[in-house]
Amino acid sequence: MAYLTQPDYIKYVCSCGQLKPITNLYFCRHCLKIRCGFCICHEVDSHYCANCLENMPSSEARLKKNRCSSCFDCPSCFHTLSTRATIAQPRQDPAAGDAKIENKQPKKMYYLSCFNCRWTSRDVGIPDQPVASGGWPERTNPFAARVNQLLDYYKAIAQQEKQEKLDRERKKFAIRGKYMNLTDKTGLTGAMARNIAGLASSESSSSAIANFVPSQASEEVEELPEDYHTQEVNLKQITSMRQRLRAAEWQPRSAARLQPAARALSVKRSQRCRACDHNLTKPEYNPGSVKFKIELLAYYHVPEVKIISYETVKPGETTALLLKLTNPTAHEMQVRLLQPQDVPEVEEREEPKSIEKSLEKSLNLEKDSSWSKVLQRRAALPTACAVRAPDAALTLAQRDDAAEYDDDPQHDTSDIIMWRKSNKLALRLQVATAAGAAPGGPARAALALQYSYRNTVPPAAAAPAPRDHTLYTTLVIHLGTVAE
Amino acid sequence: MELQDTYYNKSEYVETASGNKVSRQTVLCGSQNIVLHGKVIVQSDAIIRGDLANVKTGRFCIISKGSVIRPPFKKFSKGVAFFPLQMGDHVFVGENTVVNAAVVGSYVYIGKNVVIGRRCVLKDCCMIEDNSVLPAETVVPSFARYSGNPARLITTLPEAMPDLMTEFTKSYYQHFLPTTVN
Amino acid sequence: MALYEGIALIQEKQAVVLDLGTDYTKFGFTGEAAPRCIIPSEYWCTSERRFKRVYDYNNEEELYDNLVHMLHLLYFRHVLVNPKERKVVVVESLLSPTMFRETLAKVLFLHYEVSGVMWADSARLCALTLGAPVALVVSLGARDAEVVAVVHGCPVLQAIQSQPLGARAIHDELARLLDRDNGTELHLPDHVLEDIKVRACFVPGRARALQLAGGGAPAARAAPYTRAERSLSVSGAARELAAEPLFARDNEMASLPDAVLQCIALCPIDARRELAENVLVTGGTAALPGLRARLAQELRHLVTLPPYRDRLRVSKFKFHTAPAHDNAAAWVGGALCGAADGGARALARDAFARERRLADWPSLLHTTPRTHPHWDELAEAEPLG
Amino acid sequence: MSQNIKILPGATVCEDCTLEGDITIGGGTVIHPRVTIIADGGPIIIAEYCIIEEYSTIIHKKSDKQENPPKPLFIGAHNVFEVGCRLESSFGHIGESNVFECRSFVGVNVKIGSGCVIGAACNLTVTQTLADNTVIWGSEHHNREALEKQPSQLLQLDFLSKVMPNYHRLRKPNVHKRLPSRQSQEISK
Repeated sequence: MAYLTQPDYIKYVCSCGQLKPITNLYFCRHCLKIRCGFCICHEVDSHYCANCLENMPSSEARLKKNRCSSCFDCPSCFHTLSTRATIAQPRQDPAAGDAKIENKQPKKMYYLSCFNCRWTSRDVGIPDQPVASGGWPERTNPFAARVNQLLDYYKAIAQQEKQEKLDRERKKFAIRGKYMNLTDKTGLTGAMARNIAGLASSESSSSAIANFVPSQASEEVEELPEDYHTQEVNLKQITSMRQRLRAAEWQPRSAARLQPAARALSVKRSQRCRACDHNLTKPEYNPGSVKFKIELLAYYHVPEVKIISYETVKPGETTALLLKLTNPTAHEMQVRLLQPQDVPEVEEREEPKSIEKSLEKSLNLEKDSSWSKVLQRRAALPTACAVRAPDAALTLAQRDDAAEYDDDPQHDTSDIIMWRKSNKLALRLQVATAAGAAPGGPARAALALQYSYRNTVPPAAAAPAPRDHTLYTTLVIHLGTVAE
Repeated sequence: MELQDTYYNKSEYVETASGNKVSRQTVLCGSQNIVLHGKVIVQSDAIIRGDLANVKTGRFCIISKGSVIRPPFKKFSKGVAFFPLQMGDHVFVGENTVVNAAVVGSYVYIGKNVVIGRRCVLKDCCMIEDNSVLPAETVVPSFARYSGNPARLITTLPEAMPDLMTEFTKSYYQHFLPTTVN
Repeated sequence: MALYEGIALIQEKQAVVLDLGTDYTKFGFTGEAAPRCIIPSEYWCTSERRFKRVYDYNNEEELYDNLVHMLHLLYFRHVLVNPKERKVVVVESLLSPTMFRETLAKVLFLHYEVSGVMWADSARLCALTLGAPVALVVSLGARDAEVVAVVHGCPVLQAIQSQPLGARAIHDELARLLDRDNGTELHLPDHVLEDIKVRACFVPGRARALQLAGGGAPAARAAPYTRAERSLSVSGAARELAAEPLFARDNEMASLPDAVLQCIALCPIDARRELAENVLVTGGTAALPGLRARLAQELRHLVTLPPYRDRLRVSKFKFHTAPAHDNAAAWVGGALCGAADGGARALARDAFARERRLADWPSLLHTTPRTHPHWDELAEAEPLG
Repeated sequence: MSQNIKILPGATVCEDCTLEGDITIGGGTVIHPRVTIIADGGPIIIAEYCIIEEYSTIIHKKSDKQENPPKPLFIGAHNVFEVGCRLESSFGHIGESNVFECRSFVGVNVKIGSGCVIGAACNLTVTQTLADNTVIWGSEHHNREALEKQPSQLLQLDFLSKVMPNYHRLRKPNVHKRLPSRQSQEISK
């Protein structure tokens, strides 16, 4: 939790070169590599409303334009509106006079109200509704009709153009303009332009084309009234930019034209490793659930390093640093501290590809390598400070939920191990800072870990993969600023 | 960074059999209606209004200094009712925070100087940053990180949030120690 | 055949239209009449713990990261669809920097694995919303005012005019006026200036503007404006005069009406009258009350003065109204364009993977006709991959 | 300082409160525990049916140009002071049916009408006058005008005055005649 409230003191180097705290990293058990939100593929898993926590099938969500059918947002402050009931007094309308005999039973009527800014649906004159669940007036986009006309028109042109092209090909008569012009590049083609231009269009069969009326320009431009500058201004009555943009289809200028907006849905995402297409996380379908069907987080697989305390770093001096290592896995772990430059290049150890794999790769050529080249970055590792890593293998016990109640840590006699407690280990290390480190600059040190990892994925029947692996990870430790 | 030890005056705090540590400087109104489910820390000047309705917390909750836990009311056509306030396990409530929620799930972090409006529902695994204000009847979904006044979703939380909160509240409890002198 | 095509169109995932503006991003689906969302072009940067604007970048890598985060926000928070295997229509300015385009292409193709991207310039898309053969598109953005003549679906490249007369120019002037009238340096943040502009400012007519400049007109009503940290008075002058920089003429003739007239003057002579009679003013800034009317008045006045009087011989100006809100006109054009041909003209991912280059009009590689002898010379010099 | 606290019958005032100076608490008003009311610069008169919740602070500050006799700070009826709000207004008069939401702050130079809502955690320090039915919310102090006054909290007061005596030690009402509450109505008109 400290991860969320404190700055990130320790950042791990992701396989794509980004530096991230361990909580934001994933661990692909199939590639045995650390992944982060930047280098994995996100997918929409399920749609739900974050207010009423109801799931909505994605087909329905598409139909409803990703809006919840029962929840509304306040158009004024964007808080969720609450439905409130009132008892409507059957009004005696003198104007109606001899109207039908109303039943005098008080009727429950509902209106929407915002608890934050006190906006109510009555503010803009929306009549109260007899049912709680809605029936709130729906508005249509004022431009929808015209846009649909245009759409039909252009579709007809595109269709016609395609037909012409087919005809031309049939005639084996390739007319290709001498110059490839801009219209070829991005959409409008000659036929389209010709049509727009009103030039002799080849027999326009479609009624959409024939009946289309282009927009008419007018000399009149809507002018402000002469006395606009002397009119009273009430800024409360004019909507802000955010209020307008929330209703992108209407963009009302007057606050009196704000309308409740159906609440936008949210999604649960599943995440996938791009290299092997295996899921890294997959949430449960239930919107209220915080559980995952698949949850391959670095936090559960990679030894966690935390700073216990550190001395202020000074140029040219050696200062103390206390670290805590935690083994999150259910297996004993051997950890060795290394200098980052001692980590063997992972790329070189390309595993022999199976025939299917290489076949698959050759089939979709553009997929396999192109993205990684762009995403792959070298993390700039700091060099000013160095952690003196003793060359000793440290054994971290497996996680044991029962052991946490053993309160007293065992004090080890070793000179670098301070104490040991279940799956945790406190280390006493030295940080050597270069004499040339700029005072006032950030003090950062890089450290690499070599750790043994037991893969619990059931191996594929064909190839019994080794279960125990030796993995490496590099991390950057932030030690405040360099002192004077 | 590891949590540092927090020391308290031994004479100020009462420790119950279930491990709750409650300051004597708090106002626990209607204490018969307040259930703290064990290993809960209630620090000085916190107010829990059990007189209005039942207040229940789970295990490993931390109620910091000066915060007010207050069951919310709702108006009905025939009167007013105060709703019981339920809080899950591993919840942290920061200093000077006002919680008027109906439900606070488990693994929830509420920063300091926060106002949680009436009848809000905070689902499991969410975080409200310092100085935020949640207007009444807000529903905060899981893994959401809210901030601002009025608070809005700014980003999502890591999937390991339950473990992070568990670790945080447990180590807070472990590092909440009586002063050794006296 | 048509039926078969229809099925193919249905099976094709509905493409999205992206208009990544300097201040606001418009995003939604093709074939729809309005974007699904119009949001500030910024995202929450977790490492820096603040909102970061997409256009704040120093190098390509930073831009790449900004775009990745922004698109993540758009896809997963707003339109809620998978970007993978879905086409995108990108609405861009003709003057969009190459580095920005190429980085956006990389992000879309390589990071989000979209199946195709259709690059379309905003001027032509605006013209598309009219259905008129000739249009003079005056688009007032956050930073620049661009004037592009679109003649029969083709932008007249040599006539493009661009001046830094967008929302920023108005904000700067507004800040200056507010400082002057409140007697202190207020240092108002951008979003406050925008809010004051949007809610209080307007553009007076030409007659009144002249009166104001002569000092012989009573000021407009002031509006009190209270914020968390201070309360200030938005004077009548600040309300009226904030947009004056757009119309201020100097020797360089860099005002907005000048840009419009120069654009017309640079167009083929037979298109000029048509252009003047088919003006479309769009862009978010065009929504300022009175701006269109003022521009019309200024144009009608300026055209009677030298040098335009002799060069243009245009007497009438006519204005179009796009079937969209000002800030979304180009987007709606993109939605029409993307829906009309079903994305057939999009640049496919495999094509991009092979070429790693976008077609662009200033690039000779893409504008030299295939039959030109240069190609042969080039092939001899170094064989292209 | 003269301690002169007048509690009218029907008021529910918890003992665990800091009340200093010349304070009058109207009938039907409920004061929760840990409330601070300090009448430093003159008397404070709280009309009937107000709710003052935990950790709220109402201070009538001494000012330089003190009138003699000191002007009272009059707080109209049906005001709700939510948890942790602070009021330092020295305009001598707060209208009625206002809501001061949790942790809000109203500084000395703010004049408040009736039916206003000061949103949670809003710090009003800038000199301003809130017209009736103004609603302020958010860190940017967005404001709008509500259609009608905030509904009264009579039902809640009813509940509180029934329940609170069971759990809290209360201060006893010490004034038995009704104070001229007509004055409040006149001003608010």
